Amino acid sequence: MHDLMVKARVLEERLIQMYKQGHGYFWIGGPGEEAFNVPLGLLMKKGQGPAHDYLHAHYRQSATVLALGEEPIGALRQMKNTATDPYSGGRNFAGHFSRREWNIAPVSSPIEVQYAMAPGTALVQKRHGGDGISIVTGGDAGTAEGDFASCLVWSSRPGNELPLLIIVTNNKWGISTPAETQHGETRVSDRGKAFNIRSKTIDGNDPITAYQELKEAMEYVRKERKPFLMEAMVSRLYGHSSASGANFVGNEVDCLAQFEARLEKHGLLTRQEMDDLRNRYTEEMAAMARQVRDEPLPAPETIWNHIYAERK
Amino acid sequence: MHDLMVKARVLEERLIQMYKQGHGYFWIGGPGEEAFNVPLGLLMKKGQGPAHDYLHAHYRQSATVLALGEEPIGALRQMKNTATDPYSGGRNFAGHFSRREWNIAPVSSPIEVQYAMAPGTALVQKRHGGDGISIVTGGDAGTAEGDFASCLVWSSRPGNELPLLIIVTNNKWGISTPAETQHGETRVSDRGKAFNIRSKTIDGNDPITAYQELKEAMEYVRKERKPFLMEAMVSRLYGHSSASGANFVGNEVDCLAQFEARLEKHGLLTRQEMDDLRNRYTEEMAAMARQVRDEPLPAPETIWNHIYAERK
Amino acid sequence: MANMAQAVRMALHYAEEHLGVTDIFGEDVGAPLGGVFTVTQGLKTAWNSPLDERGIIGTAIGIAMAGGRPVAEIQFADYIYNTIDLLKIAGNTCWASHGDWNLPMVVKTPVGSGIRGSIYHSHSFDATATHIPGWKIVIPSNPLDAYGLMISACQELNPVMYLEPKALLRVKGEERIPGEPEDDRQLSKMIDAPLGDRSQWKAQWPQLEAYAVPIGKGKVVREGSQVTVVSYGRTLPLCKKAADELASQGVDAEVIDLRTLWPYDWELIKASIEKTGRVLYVNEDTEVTNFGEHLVRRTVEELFYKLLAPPRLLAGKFVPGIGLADTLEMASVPQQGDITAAIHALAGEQP
Amino acid sequence: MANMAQAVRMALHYAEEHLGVTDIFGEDVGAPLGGVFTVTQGLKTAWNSPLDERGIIGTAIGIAMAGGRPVAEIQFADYIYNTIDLLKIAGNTCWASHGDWNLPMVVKTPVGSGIRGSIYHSHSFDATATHIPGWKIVIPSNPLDAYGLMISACQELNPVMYLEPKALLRVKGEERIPGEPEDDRQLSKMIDAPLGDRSQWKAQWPQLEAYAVPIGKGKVVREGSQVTVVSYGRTLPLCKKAADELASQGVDAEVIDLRTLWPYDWELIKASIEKTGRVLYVNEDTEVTNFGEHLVRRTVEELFYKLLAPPRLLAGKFVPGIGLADTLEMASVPQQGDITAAIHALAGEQP
Ligand SMILES: Cc1ncc(C[n+]2csc(CCOP(=O)(O)OP(=O)(O)O)c2C)c(N)n1
Ligand SMILES: Cc1ncc(C[n+]2csc(CCOP(=O)(O)OP(=O)(O)O)c2C)c(N)n1
Ligand SMILES: [Mg+2]
Ligand SMILES: [Mg+2]
Repeated sequence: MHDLMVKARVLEERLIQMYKQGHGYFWIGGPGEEAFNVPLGLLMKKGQGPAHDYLHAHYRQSATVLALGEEPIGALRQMKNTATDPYSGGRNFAGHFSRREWNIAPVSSPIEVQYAMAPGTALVQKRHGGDGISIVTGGDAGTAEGDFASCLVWSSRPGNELPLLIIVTNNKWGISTPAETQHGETRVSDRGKAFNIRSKTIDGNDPITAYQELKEAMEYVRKERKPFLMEAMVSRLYGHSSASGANFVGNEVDCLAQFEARLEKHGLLTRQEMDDLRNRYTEEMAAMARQVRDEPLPAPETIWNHIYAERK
Repeated sequence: MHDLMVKARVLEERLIQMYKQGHGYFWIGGPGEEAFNVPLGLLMKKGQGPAHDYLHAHYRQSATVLALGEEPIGALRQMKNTATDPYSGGRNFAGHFSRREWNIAPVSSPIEVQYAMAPGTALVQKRHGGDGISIVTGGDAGTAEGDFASCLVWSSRPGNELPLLIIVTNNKWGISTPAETQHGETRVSDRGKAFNIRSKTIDGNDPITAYQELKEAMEYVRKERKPFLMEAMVSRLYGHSSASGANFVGNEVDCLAQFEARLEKHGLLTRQEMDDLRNRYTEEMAAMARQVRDEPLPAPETIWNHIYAERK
Repeated sequence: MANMAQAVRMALHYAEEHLGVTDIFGEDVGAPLGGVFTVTQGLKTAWNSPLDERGIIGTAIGIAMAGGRPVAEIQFADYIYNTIDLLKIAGNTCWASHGDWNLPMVVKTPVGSGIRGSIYHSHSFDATATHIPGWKIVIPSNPLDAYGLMISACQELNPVMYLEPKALLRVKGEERIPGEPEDDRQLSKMIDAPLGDRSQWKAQWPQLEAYAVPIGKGKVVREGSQVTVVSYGRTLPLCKKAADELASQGVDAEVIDLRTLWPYDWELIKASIEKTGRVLYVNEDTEVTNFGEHLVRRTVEELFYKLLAPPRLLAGKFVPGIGLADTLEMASVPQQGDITAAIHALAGEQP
Repeated sequence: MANMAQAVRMALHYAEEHLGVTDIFGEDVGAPLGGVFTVTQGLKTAWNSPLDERGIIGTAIGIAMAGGRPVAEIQFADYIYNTIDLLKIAGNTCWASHGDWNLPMVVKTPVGSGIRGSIYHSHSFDATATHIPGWKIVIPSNPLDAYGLMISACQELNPVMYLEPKALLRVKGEERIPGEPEDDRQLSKMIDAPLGDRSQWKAQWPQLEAYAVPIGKGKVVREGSQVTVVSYGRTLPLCKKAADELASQGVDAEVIDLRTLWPYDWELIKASIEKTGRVLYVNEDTEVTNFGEHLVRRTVEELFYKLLAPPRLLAGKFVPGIGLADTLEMASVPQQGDITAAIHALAGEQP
């Protein structure tokens, strides 16, 4: 888990670096959410089709995708919008993953629409049987969109409850707007209770808590075939995106630093070991970034590709 | 109160009659909601501008409008889509009231959009001071639209709570779809609680209860300048609309019959008096319907009028 | 013959049985009502959704992602306008994911005037729909095409917008649907839900046959040499009728039923205009930034020097709604007389 | 000179002070950010809304109903598509209530390409907006017009859609805004929020003067005799530049900045086409059911016999999005070279 957290952090830092060096137009991502996103990926049932888990992800989900086993170079390619970008062929922003083979639905920039779609995959899974579930994630500010409510409504219809894990990663910000100015709810998770959806707010900065809580929630959803609403309190360590500078923010809990302090204290890893790990990843990704830098952009005429799927 | 309930019922029955006789293309309205809608109108602070109450109404609100003092002939004119229709000039369906002079916002056919607009008038009222409030009403099925959630979000922002009475008239149907198949909530009003909005479900079939509950809720909203969510259980006595036949439905509580039984039992009115009242209204409205029948339709070229407001 | 509502219903039944359709859903789409226009009565996969258009389109996308084949209904096109962002997403998902995901889903919705639907049951959707990339868009003008287009829609790998001209839903066809019984009353008895209690009712489906109208193919419904008229949906039969009537006045009009709005049958239109030198486009959406204007643009772009007169558009007036009163509806969208007059004028137009 | 972001900001300040604007709101519109493009920094009535576009438009309607004067922002036009139904309602409220209610409200939103915004920060909105009746729609191409159009918008009795070409927001003007200080750095010091802590900062507004660009009036930005070029927004300066360059090659193009898309200045366009006989419409929205196609239709409808060549449209490619990579953006929407080539070709076109 620690390894993946480091890997994800280093990946995001590399992406930010690429942006700052002019190797990409825009960065957005998930540094500060690793403690929650890594366990999420580890606990997912990976594979294609309704027997496996679907992920309708937010744009801060790199750690989940790495935990699922994805190679980091894809994210770098997307950052550099090269033709080799495996998620969008150089078309979409960083953090906009998509991998059908693993049921990762394409991340879409419009906030919250994934909450309107997730009931659809969950519905097929309910009918399909087995223990595959759908998972949807998004931010706190986005819950103001009607689609969040739609998700609660559609997943809790009596007799048609859906196996859907509804996640809100609450970093207490929507770009520059503090959550406490916009939310009348005591907790976002309270909104699930009105629908008789099992709901909980957890500390998403602690990977152990996150793992246990996610495990429990997922077991409930898998077995009961009913929705669960989880709010995870997380941090936004580099601000909203490159639009707000992408600089490290001092005053938020850094889940990785906190976890490492604990690991060190309990003698599970030494500072040296952790530094080595980080250095190794840093070098690896720097090398990848150099590789990606020379890869070609998509050709102009490729704009016409994939407008429609065709029968092969 | 009883007088207005009878008047409203007779009006709706006349409108249905007009539809059945071919003097109108479509009927929709509020028979079965009089016990709730009459007190609502009586308790409103009638007038123009933010010092008075705004009504963002559902299409079943004739009794409220009559209780505010409106002449019933306007509704007949709209039914017959004559040029004299005071609400839309023959353009809109029956039940689509509008009267700026009394802060009655135009009823719009799209379900639930009024819930997205009502925070706007309430916001102006909050800033204006005084005790004017906004009132928004709509059906139970419509609460599945995101706009209902938007209304809860926008009216409960910390420090910016709005003087908005949010009403849901729950008749347990959305056209042909029974509420219990679509609502995971135990009560629709539970949704307010998540936002720390004072919320209550009441018996909307009893005019005394409705009056008292509305009075209390309105006083809270007027004084505290905070939202209140009220769910009123009501009946749909002639089905959804003319599209479903507009025939009397036997198996729902008839608030008027129930109230009249009570009035009779307590010796407040005799059956004879009540029959006379009903007959008088029936005759009056039949006469109005005859009058309206001969009024001209709007001229074709009037489609170009009022696309824009112009400075006078 | 079956009417269009029955035809779509039969196509959906066929699609449930043979094409893998898994979910036919929307507001009041399931039992007991089976749709406000009876189109989905008796279908085994039909179900009632919450009153939430965004949820309907979103769920359809999700079902398609997970390998289902949804046919989602928006009760009236008038109520689809809060979902345009989702329709755009459905249309760009394949492209944005560089071909990784495709969404085999159908959205059906009744469009247009003709039932005194007032401001909110009269909207057309062709202009808005054709501005959204990534969709295929079809609109039948008769029951047989309605049947064949729905079958094609349910075989598509991509999102298909299926527009139902509501004025034509109860109009019977002139051609029999393959498998449809000879007797209309018998058909009605078999597949129309009874009045009153329907809890025990089940449809008796006829032995339907595959019949696909290919997406992208228009149809010449009347051959002519002097002027080309291109239309679809509610106005198509009016164009046909106008052309038939004008024949006696020496005007020989060719009438094309576009049937698919995107990708449309330009070859068919072009060949006809090359023959006639005159073209009138007719639809009932409001006329500013109207799909017919695209067709006009394409016409002048490619055929300008072959035209004998300017290409014309007859469409709905640019007013905020179609008023309820008969007078208002008649004045707002093309009626028989307007169409006849427009064809007549164009056929005789000289510089 | 002020850039367009500063110009709009100053107009909004003027409108708060003199035109009764009560609420400037939307996502991140208030302090501390003052808008993702800095347009609303330091404004006294600016506030941050929930992340809910439907709530933003709905609330603007409500505020206008209750006698306020809102300027609502949708952070990017790309995120306005879940509100089309509400925009339609705003546009039909006066008409549907037979003149009872009017809605003096402004919706502003950044549009278009030019900042490598990828699929969801590059959308144009002119095609969709012009299909919605009841709105007035403006789009400036320089800071002075941006100032004058916003002032007119805030004086309107009806809903106004104010489109901000995001590629031009940081471009300085060539004409001074009445009241603007001489020195740009001084202006910046006065009205641009500082980096870092802004909690104590207040804007120092210059003594601004009333200056209104009337809604409905276009402007000839370059006179010419051989070909008319009509554009607006991001592509307008490119058209002007192309025309200037082509002059040396003997092509004399007239360039019109439409400025208002609805109701647009047809008289200006018409007079120009009557002079030149050739017209090119340029915009960057996708080209199917595009507002430029409306203009083409109007052109052939009224001026067919005066045309020396077909009216042409140069617009965005009909693809599901503008890809992030430079190569993709360049290939998707008109660039300088495309425009120059199109004018050149049209000027020389012979049957
Ligand atoms: C529908 C929509 N509106 C606006 C935006 C612009 N935008 C991008 S991120 C963001 C804030 C999101 O905040 P939150 O939901 O809390 O997620 P976070 O970024 O904090 O993880 C906004 C307003 C958008 N992408 N989509
Ligand atoms: C946005 C929208 N979708 C669909 C419709 C069609 N429609 C009209 S009334 C109705 C049911 C409304 O049910 P409810 O909200 O419970 O109100 P009720 O009619 O029961 O009072 C529907 C689906 C509509 N008018 N608007
Ligand atoms: Mg957040
Ligand atoms: Mg109801």
